Amino acid sequence: MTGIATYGWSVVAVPLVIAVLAATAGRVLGTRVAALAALAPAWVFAVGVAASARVLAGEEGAIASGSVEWLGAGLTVGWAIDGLTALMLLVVGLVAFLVVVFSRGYLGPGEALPRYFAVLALFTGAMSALLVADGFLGLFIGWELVGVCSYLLIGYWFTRPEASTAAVKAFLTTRVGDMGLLLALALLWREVGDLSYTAVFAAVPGMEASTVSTIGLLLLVGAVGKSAQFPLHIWLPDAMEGPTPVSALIHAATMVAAGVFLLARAWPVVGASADVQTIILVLGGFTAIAAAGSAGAQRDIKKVLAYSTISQLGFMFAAIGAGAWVVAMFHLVTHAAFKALLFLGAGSVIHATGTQRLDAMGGLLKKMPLTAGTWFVGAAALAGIPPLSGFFSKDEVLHTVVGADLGWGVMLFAASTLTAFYITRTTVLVFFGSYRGEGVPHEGGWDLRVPLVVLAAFAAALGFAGGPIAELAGGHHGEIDVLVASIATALAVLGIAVGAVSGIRPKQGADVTKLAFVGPLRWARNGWGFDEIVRQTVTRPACATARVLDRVVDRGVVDRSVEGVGALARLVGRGYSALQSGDTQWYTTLLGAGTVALLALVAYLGRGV
Amino acid sequence: MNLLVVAMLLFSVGLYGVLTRRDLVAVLASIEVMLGSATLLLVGLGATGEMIAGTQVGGGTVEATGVMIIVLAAAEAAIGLALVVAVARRFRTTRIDELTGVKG
Amino acid sequence: METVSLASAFAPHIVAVVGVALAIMADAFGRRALAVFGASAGLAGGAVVAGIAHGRPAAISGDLAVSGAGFSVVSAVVLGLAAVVVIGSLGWLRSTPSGGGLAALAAVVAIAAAAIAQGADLLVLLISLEAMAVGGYALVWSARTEASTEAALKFFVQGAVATSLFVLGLAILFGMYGASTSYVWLRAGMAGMTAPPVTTAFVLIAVALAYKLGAFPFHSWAPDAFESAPPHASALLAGIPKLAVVVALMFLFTRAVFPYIDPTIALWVFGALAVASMAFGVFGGLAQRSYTRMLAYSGIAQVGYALVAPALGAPAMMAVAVLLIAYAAAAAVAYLIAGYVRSVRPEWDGTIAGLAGVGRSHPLAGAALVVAMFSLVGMPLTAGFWGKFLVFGMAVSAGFWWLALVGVLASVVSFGYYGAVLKAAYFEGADPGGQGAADSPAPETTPDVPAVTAACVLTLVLLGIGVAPLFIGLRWVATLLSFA
Amino acid sequence: MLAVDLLVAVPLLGVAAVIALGRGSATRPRAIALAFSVAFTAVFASLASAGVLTGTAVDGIRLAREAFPFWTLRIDGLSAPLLALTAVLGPVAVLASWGVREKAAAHHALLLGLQASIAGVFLAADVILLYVFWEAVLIPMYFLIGVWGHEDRRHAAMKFFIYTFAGSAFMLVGILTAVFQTGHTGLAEVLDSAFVLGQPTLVFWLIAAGMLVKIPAVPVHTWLADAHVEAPTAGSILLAGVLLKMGGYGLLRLALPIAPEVFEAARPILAVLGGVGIFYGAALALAQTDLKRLVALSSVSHMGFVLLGISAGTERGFAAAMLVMVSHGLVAPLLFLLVGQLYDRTHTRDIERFSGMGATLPRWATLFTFAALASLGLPGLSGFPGEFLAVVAGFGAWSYSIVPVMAGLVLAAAYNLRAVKGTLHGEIAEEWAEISDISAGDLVPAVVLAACIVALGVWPMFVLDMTGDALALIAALAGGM
Repeated sequence: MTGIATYGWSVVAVPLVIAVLAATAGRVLGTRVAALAALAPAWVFAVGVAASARVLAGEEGAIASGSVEWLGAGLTVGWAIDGLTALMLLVVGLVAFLVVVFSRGYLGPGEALPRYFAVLALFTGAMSALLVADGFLGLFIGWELVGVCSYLLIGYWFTRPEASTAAVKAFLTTRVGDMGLLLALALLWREVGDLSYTAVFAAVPGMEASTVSTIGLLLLVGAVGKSAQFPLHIWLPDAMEGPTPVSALIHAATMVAAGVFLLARAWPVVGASADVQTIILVLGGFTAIAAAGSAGAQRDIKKVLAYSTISQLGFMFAAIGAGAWVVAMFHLVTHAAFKALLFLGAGSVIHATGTQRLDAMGGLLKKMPLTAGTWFVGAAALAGIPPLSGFFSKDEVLHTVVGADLGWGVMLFAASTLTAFYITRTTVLVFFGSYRGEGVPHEGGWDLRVPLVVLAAFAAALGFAGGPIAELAGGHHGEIDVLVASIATALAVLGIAVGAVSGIRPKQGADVTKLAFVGPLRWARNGWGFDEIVRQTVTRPACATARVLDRVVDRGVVDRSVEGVGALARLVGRGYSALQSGDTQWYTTLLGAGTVALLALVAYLGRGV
Repeated sequence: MNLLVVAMLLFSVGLYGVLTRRDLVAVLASIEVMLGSATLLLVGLGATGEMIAGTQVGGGTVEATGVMIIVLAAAEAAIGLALVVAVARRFRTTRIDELTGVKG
Repeated sequence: METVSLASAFAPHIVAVVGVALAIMADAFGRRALAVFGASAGLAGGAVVAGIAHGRPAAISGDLAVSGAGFSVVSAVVLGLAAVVVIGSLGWLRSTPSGGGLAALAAVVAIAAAAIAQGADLLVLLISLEAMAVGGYALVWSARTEASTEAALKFFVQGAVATSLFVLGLAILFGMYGASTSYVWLRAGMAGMTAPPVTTAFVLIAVALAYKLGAFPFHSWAPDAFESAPPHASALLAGIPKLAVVVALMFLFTRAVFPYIDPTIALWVFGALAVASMAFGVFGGLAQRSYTRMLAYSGIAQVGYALVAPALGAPAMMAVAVLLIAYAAAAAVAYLIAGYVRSVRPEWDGTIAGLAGVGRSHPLAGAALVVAMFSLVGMPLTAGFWGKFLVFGMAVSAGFWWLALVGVLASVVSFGYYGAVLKAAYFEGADPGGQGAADSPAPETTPDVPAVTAACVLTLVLLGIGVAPLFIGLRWVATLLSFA
Repeated sequence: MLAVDLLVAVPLLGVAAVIALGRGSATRPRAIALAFSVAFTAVFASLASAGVLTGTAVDGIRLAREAFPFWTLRIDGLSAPLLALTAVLGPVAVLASWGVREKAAAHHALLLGLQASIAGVFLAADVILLYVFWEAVLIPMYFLIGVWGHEDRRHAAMKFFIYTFAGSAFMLVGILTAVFQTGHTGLAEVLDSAFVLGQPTLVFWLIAAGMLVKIPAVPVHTWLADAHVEAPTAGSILLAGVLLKMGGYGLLRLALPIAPEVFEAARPILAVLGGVGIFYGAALALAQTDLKRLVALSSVSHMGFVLLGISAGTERGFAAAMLVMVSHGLVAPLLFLLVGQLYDRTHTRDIERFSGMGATLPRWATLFTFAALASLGLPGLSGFPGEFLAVVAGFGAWSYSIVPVMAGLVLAAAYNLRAVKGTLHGEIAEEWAEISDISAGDLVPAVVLAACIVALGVWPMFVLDMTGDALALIAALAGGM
């Protein structure tokens, strides 16, 4: 059974084949296309399990690999499975599988299912490619492909202009980050002449410090884009236009975590530069607290979760910045479980209520007890309540960050408190009080419920798997820091208390616009206005520049000068033509003058003779 | 050398006539003057022996050439006059400066 | 150079003259078609006789004419082209009162041109030029319109002045240096001198010949004449005389009489004329609306390309012969098509725009037009390419790459008007579906079948000369058109 | 091998066959043309047995050198990928003009003539023959644009012809200099004795000028947009697919080897031209509202990568250039094909007028999205390997100076996605609610191209296997490695 890990490339090939099948034969299969698509993550999970088993059984390094020359001398593409990859394959396979199942119920039969599931399968393959790549080139290929799957799925409901815009925004923003990664690859190629991890990591000690820092920084740019860290985080809240299961898979559990994975994977490079680590810590810490603040001000359930994701990814970055990439991976895994759970829970709620607006929900505890129960597990895990998974992983993050930089540690404590606050506020708004929406919400079918339960189990229990996870990731699991854990838990309780209070809506008729905190609230809700800043300083100038280049420079100057040459030639011709006045004597004069001119020319030339 | 000067003067007079006289017949006459001046130069040079180089091979070559040119000039005048007549018939004028219908 | 008998040198001309005599007799009996056939047959026969002589090395006969090798080939081409043009004018000549006489006249022009190409004596050259000129005046006049009368007269006045200049140059040379007007004696007499009289004569004769070519600034007659003359006459007058005169000019200036003159003088005189003609011709052509007038302007530019050759010296003689053979054939096609269009579209105002849709309604004429225009531009696959290739190649190999660049760029500009013809013929016009039907009701007109047939024959020649070298190289050109 | 000569001969026979048998019929010409263009593909495929796909050089039949000095044809690693491209695009172009009924015989004869000329350009191993084919390409293209083009076709045809002809004029003088100074016309002989050239700098730039216009490099690119916009679909396909490639091919085939030391000095200039082209073309594409013009200007951007790759002066850079050329030769035709199909249904190319076509034309929309993704350089599709390699090679040569190129890549994503968003996304436009999706017949050429795009994206070594040896030789000349 564990032998299937030997065919590691199949985690890419199988989903791709399934994607093609789903796309071409999907119309025939009807809703059964979901079953076909589910095979893709199932296979990935199976390979993940097999590989994990072998790693945990004590196999060192890459347990299986292969590569092929793909782009001329030295530029190979290959695959290799080690513990880190296996761990990620487990996460991706499991979450993707559950999301496929959930999607089956979430999307009605009237939807463009072949397209949806084909892209989902494609995403599974692309994400696996990113994970199993044995070098930066393969990683980059997967990196770009998951990006395009994200684009296609955010824009799944393409007739909605917002969805289309969000999709383009997501792709373009991450593409900016991707350019950093691309440049890192180019630089690595120049410095090392090989893009495989082993070669690069072996070469790092021999490189100049500044080069290592540059590479690290460029990798960071890529990671920041993909993992929605400041300042390239702006696409993720908009990406919530996509179907909710997609958000769970791509924009919570897996793809957005790819940045963290990249930094963990490239640790020999990233870890070799203290400067880069400091930057990562600062970026992560800042993102964690700023996004947590924004999350608390949202009115849309998915936006809350989106900002929460940004914030949690910030935690992971901070951990990496503090030098503890194993801890980051631990938090990545637990976060994948509880955030996917929360998203699917939100999906269940949205499916039932037909809205994402928090003020149109409420009181769903009684109407949807299963959803509510699993949500509570996820929310508590996110808030860091022991003994749920989030408690353990966040404790380790806080512990390492405090150890690295007390200031940012304090910031993260604050972010952690805010986390407890906003998730409690959301929980109260959704599940408590009375129902403010339309219709009669009720639980969905088995395909909606089963994934919730499974994920809830993982979200609850994963905290105790810290040892194996760390072992898979290739590091060691630390002990619980009782002091940090106590403070964090106390703060979480404080956050929950405030959140619970704030979740209780003001009485009907109260004029909320007069309240002092409305202004800052709106500011926070709009991502601290950063979106607008980007629009004014990047998007608009870029479009305006393009227009100016087109209208003024290209049509106005370059092309006009070309056409002008033609017009000028014609003008000259008309002038010549005017010489032909029809007057014979003028013609003859010309003849005579020409003769005289030539005589003069010859006389001038012959003057020396 | 005087011969050269005389011929050039005559030629210039002819050319001046072609360029300035408005009447076609006068233009024709001026052309004849130009041709005549050239012939004069030729024959004169041959006769006065102002040759710089070369040897006289058999007398009369220059004169024969001169006669040929005079015949040529006559033929030229003939077709010229024919054209002038045609112009006169069609345009009812023999003024050269009124013939500017074709241009551009 | 060897010598052969004078009769042998002039044999092609004599054969052709027999045709002229036949034509005049037939015309006297009112048999216009027979006259045309006679003139054409005489020319064709002359071409064959000249062609036979090409295998001989160039030889001077009686100090009067040069024959053999390239000289005979040029004569053959001149006479052969004229034969095709004359037979192609059959339709027009039959319907013209003095058609038979005009055929004879056309033949005389061609014979004179052939004599020009073979002249080795200034007097022979002068008389041939005059004969050609007189025929030319008459042919221009033969349209019998106001415009053609006016153009003929202007042509004549300027021509007479140019002749005077020639005679003056001749007088100086002959009177001061020669015992004879023959090139052989003149060269011996000058014995390599570059005294002012020599250079003065050089310029005077060059101007006279440049006038015949229509080089700027001695070009003024050309647009008027070629526009106003009957297109069939222009077909003959546009290219054939240029070919003959340029060969004569090359022989005279670079080999026979002035080879010792300072090469910079030849370079500057002819280079200046070349550049000026190109510049004037191409830009002037852009401004034209009349098709035939545009062709006349473009001819000035073509002369500009040709005059690059004498600036370079004797080695370029073969190149310029190819250039002008191609030009003569292409120009003949272009004018013949004008004659054809006039017959099928009597309402045609002679403008380029008026050619709208011709390519669609008359595919054969259109195809001929396409090939002719591309050949005139100098596009590969047509004869025009090789002419420019060789001439500009010679320029480059002599180090005058800028001269070649000017020439090539002028060709680019020239597409502005040549392409405009194609644009009109193919891109413009009413819906192609109804065009043929809408065009046909013009009962009293008969299409000028001979013209379009002749044009197509020449088109095939253009294509043949254009494509054949790709397979068999330029070796045959070099052997045919060696002037040694 | 005879097959090499057949690559020129078969389409020419096709021209004759179309004219002889297809006159007056609206449908027969296209069938004949398809048969002959497929025959071309088959002939090329037959050359695979001679090792063409692995870079083996194959000569055409050797005629007696004395009698046939110019007729020298040769396939090698540099020409093989571009001929493969021609072999793919030939049938595609015929299929794309399946609906042409007006003067169908002439249209298809011109298409085949164009194919023959282009094949000739890539096959010619003699500079004169090369120039002849180079110019011969213009003639059918001129008529295709002028007769079968859109509203402003006359001006566009003239502009196309004169502009590119002007470029070739410089090239002709350069070639003349090379021929008349070396005394040879055979490519190999000319290059072998290129050291005798008196003014190599002049020769290089004269020849390069022709190539740069063809590629086209900014600022001599403005013929391209007009020509593309006005050309009929088949014309655009061949124009973008193979005509532009003549420029890059010519640089590597002729300009560089004839004066390697000048090339070395010219590299920075080429790099700047390439970089500017990438950015400028992309920015212009972003600002377009005419879908076809957008695609046309994206070509300027893509071909900038060709220049960038070449400017690196290394084998890897040249390989990048070749990959980009082949890829762009597949992607741009697909886009033009699709835009043409949309135009056939809506008679407009204005992005602003489209909305929600993804729902109206699902099949078309899928392909268009695919093509846009290929155009923006998505890995797995053909655009990525070349552009990636160009960046890698460019960085190797120019270091951080190529960062503006990165902006071009972002812009590439922007204009492609904007095109997708503008046409496919949004609420369904009532104006177009009734139009029908593309037919199976329309799908065939598109799917052929899409399959090639995927194949090349997955396995770029297909091209690199062909080019390896040839590029190594050129790189050795250029002094790179």
